[in-house]
Amino acid sequence: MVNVLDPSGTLAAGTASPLDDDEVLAALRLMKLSRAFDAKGASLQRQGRFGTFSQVAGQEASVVGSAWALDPVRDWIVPQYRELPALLRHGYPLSNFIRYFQGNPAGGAIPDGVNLLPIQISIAAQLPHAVGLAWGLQRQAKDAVVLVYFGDGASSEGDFHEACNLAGLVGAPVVFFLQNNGWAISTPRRKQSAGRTLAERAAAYGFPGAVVDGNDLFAVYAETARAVARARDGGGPTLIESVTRRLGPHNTADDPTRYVDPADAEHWRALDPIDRVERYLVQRDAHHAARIAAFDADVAGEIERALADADGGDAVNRDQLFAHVYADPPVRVVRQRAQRVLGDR
Amino acid sequence: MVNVLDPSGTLAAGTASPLDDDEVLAALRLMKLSRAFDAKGASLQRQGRFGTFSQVAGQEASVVGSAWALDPVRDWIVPQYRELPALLRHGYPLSNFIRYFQGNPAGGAIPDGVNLLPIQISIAAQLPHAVGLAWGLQRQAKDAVVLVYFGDGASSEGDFHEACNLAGLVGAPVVFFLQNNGWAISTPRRKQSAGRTLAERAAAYGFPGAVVDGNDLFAVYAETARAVARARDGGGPTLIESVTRRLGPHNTADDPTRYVDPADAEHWRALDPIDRVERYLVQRDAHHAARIAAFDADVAGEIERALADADGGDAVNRDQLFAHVYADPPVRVVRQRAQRVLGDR
Amino acid sequence: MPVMTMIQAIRAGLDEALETDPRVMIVGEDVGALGGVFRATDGLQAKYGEARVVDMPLAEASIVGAALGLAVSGMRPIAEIQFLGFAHQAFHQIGQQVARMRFRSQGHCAVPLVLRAAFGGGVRTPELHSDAFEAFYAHCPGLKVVMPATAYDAKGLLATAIADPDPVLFCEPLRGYRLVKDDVPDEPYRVPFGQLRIARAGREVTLVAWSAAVQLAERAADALAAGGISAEVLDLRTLNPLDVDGLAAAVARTGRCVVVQEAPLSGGFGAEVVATLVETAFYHLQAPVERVSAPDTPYPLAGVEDFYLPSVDDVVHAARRTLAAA
Amino acid sequence: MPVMTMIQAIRAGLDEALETDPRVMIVGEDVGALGGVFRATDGLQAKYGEARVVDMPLAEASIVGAALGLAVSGMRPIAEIQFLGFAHQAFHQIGQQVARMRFRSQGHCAVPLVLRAAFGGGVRTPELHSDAFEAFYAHCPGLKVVMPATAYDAKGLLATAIADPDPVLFCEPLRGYRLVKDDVPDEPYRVPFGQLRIARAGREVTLVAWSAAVQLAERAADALAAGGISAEVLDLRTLNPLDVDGLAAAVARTGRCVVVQEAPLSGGFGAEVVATLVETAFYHLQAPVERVSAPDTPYPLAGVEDFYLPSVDDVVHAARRTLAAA
Ligand SMILES: Cc1ncc(C[n+]2csc(CCOP(=O)(O)OP(=O)(O)O)c2C)c(N)n1
Ligand SMILES: Cc1ncc(C[n+]2csc(CCOP(=O)(O)OP(=O)(O)O)c2C)c(N)n1
Ligand SMILES: [Mg+2]
Ligand SMILES: [Mg+2]
Repeated sequence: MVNVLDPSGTLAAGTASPLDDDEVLAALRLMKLSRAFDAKGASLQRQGRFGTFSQVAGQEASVVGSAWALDPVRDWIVPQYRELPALLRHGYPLSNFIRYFQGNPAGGAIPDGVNLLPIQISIAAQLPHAVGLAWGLQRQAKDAVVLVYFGDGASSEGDFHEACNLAGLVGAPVVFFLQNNGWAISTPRRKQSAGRTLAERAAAYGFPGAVVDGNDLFAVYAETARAVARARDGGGPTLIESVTRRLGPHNTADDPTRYVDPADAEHWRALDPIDRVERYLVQRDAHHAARIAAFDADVAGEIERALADADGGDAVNRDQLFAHVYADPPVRVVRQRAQRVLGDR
Repeated sequence: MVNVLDPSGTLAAGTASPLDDDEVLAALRLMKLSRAFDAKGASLQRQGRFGTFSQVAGQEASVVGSAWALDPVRDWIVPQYRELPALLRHGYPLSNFIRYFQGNPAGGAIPDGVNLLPIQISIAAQLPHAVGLAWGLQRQAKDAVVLVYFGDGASSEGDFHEACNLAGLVGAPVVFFLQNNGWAISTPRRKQSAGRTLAERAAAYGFPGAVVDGNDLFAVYAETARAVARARDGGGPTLIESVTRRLGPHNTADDPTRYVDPADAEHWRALDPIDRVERYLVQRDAHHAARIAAFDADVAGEIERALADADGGDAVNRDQLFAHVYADPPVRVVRQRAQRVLGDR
Repeated sequence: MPVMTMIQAIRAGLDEALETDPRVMIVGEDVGALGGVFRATDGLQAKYGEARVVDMPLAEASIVGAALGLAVSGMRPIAEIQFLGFAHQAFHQIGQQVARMRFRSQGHCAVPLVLRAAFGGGVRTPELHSDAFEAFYAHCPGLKVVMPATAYDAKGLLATAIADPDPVLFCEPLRGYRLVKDDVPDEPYRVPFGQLRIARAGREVTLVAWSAAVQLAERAADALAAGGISAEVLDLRTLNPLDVDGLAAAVARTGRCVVVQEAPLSGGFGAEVVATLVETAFYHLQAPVERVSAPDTPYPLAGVEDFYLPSVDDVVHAARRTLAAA
Repeated sequence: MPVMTMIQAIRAGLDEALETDPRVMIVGEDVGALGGVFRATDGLQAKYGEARVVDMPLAEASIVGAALGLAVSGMRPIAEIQFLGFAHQAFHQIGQQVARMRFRSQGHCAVPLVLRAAFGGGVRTPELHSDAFEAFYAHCPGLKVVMPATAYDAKGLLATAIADPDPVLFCEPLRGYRLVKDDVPDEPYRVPFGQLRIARAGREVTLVAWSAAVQLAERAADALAAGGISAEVLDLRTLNPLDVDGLAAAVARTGRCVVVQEAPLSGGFGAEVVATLVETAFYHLQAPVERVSAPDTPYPLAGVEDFYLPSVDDVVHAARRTLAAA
């Protein structure tokens, strides 16, 4: 398992940080924003002001480290649903994310120039999309790499196999980024596959696989950057298994006390990916402590502004059922809209 | 690649035949029956007396060697569609096979006590069935092994992945027997996957994989017998990739001249799996030559009898649309039958 | 007789099946320690063990395909598909394999398999969780499709499904899981397939529904009653077998009919109901049979689902239109 | 104007698209050197290269899913599914992903994708190759469903499908591939979606059909004409969009209607046609609209498919019944 930064925040012997301090600070801020949003969203959800959503907590190094290896201007992200900070870094507005989870279709809108596919709910269905997208961009000489997120659960779906197999054949510039967070809802990794690792499947598709410590920002970043560079150079796909753990429930409707062993949870809490980066930075330079301390208020402010933006947007309306279904809607749909939106009975 | 008998009919250094001469003769007879039926079926098909079917030619060692490793009384076969001699050895009547390909639903009937699932047309869909069947038999302490046939094309389907992954998890007594015959219709093996072999996928599912020379009856038999024994002893699944080549068209509707390189076809014709066994037997004992010579007339007779049986069976009729759809048909279906079969308009 | 919610009735039915028949197994995603995302299997793994209540990997085609194999081997699998929308991943296994195995083997391989799936709207789920996709399955010969609307029927139809020698898709309305409550006997009983239920008797107009739309139709009948109109509510209970005669007889009595479906209009099962009535009760129809449904657009995000789903008002308006006609 | 078979017209349409638009790509099983199992892509790989006409691995979900990605990237993929029955393996990609991507991304990700699939009976294929599964797709909001019956329409509708900014399922009748022949212009043209074709004008009864059933209806109209009955034949051409007004107007003229579908009765698209007519032409109907279809049983082996498929006789009888009515 690739490891750079150990839990005490010390670089492993013979390794160097792949990022300079300013970048590490920026990544840390994003990780903290994500953690703060998890808490805010859960509290809004309990108040009935937010829908069911999946928190990132515990996986911030995995998500941020991988997204950091991409160039948002050229590269694409194809998400599952647990990668908020990656979407933000890539340019998706937090207020849209909020609107989406408030149940407002407008939240699904991806601004022009933001290279994202929508959040995916149907597990693993995004994997072939990512392969086709990468293949098509390559065909058009677009110099773009596609990174697709998915989980240990998703790796059991047929779509995983078909997507990997096709990617190997066409040499698509795609990085399969598997977040093995230990669980698919209540199903533990050991009930998901009898294979020793999930990354070892890659070899049989004709491309490399790697296992990284998913709670190690540097290891995730470095390994993903290597895969992105290979893809950009025409070297084809890579499968990265990022071994991490979600610290919270599957989503806000879940009750993990039914299936999580408290000792295991305790073990992983001690490996918190955010603490590790903070320790590293403070060990490098005691002055960083103050900047880090300022992040809390800073991200809280950003979240409040995004919430205000979201709340200030247009209210939901009946027309949203009909917008963006077809470029050129069938007459029957036009009439259904007329009845429902314009009130013609 | 596991190899026992070389193309000249000589045992490789340090190997022994896993079958005694009487068994080898019986296996050879079945291989010859299959080859003769291929020719007969194609000729009937040209006369319009037989439907589209897929010949075995070139793959007889692969099919017969694997089936020979099973005990028809206890074990099950879950076929694809190109395994006639395996079905016959397992107890499926040739006359049923003929009726099926004449388009008579009655041909699909599997006699009681014959441990077979029907021929599968939807590529790879039989793989999860085999896993469930093996798992269920094991749960009922039935001491049965399930062998499932499929092709290199089938190995690309999502069902392959899901079935292997599940089999590894539950430790099902199943042998995945992959006939890599070089083609999926016109799609060559190299366009099916960028993996070096297909068998190497097994390791990542937590069970062994092996590549055998599929034109070598002894290698196929020995490797399958090993996998069957392991499954029977609770050792779980095995994936066997049998590397062989179909010598004819994909099926009687196909035109392989559009995509087969004649030099490649020539190469594989020289590796004919039947010739190899004949050479071996005659080298062992010149007296075998006479018994082998008698097979031709013998199998021709068997085919004629089966054709006569098939033709002597009941003609197709409208009631066959309705029989065996439901144990207890819905009233609408009962009335549709009444209209169509009994003529109530 | 105890009052149970629908989910309690289903759990009781599963428990009874595991208790009385050692061949019964439950397979599905998160059915074990979690007890299923809706708790339909709560406590069953603890009671019957990991070998009989099995957490499966996240792969619907193999859940259904392996269940077929289990059924052929002699077991009586009950497979849970977490949401009907994710049965799409197994569509080839359901429509072509499970539904046709008896036919393809000419009776040799029966598939006594129950596929349970939660479905339908109104509970603010994430995308793709709420569609009412029953029409796809009602067009698959060989597959029975069961749509209980009450807790009593849920337990009784589930028992019939488990006893059926053929495959059954058993669709459970998300909206009814906790909201619908009624009397459910503790002892075993079966509700037969193919017999509709008159959920409420009435004289002037017939409202036809199934699953969660039955309660919608009942609320519409209340509203109509308040306006002096007597509406009858039919609960189809099973789409295949369809109670063709019961349907024709009931609509013949009123001559006016509204079919209520949660799915988008075009190609929904409501069309089948209308076409069937045209074949069986045409000369009794005094007005066009109306369909009330969702529009022909995808199920939207939760914030607008109330606009999307058919409403009491929609049903009332449609019923009034049929009464005003000719 | 040259006479072409339907398969020739389709090939010409594909050739034209590859020729005129560099974004067009063909992906599918055996579309390369073999030219597809029906030769729809014969010679196209040789002409346009392996990068534009791509033999895909045997995996339908990834053919469709990757085609979605190609479309989003800016390409114009045309994906061939060898037989519509094998689109089941990709059902989750078609109904939930391809059909809804525009909606889910609020217009950001359009999916200009054509899925071509051969389907339907009467040519003695192996099991599972012949079912007429169009009804499933006509119930998927966001997906257009096109069912040409003539060579002219095949080329013209294909051009419209390729130009459409949204995904289109283009179903090609196996029976028509070589049997149906008509005049097809060499130059580009488009046949619009949502406009039915009056395949044969008539006054007394309307026969509604699509795809290969159109020719069946035409033969039935011949037989009826021989008996002195004037039957009109409508070819729906596209199921989504459905020409609701054209249908209503045509049936209003005769007051009697028979809908012919190749699929099993229950839940087939014929039910939608009947229900639509009830909504739009009820007061013109002088007799129950009849449906002629296959029975509610699986497509059988080739030896009995002629018993299974609707016949000219079935259509004639149904038409006579509607004329005898009331
Ligand atoms: C095809 C499909 N099947 C089932 C579900 C229900 N479901 C939602 S999330 C989930 C678990 C996903 O696990 P994993 O891929 O490991 O991602 P994680 O939630 O752990 O990030 C399941 C089963 C679904 N959304 N889609
Ligand atoms: C799901 C599905 N997709 C496509 C087809 C059409 N088809 C029939 S056979 C075949 C090739 C199968 O290749 P392989 O698995 O290697 O078996 P082989 O014919 O070589 O023995 C294809 C694509 C099918 N029958 N089922
Ligand atoms: Mg996970
Ligand atoms: Mg092959």
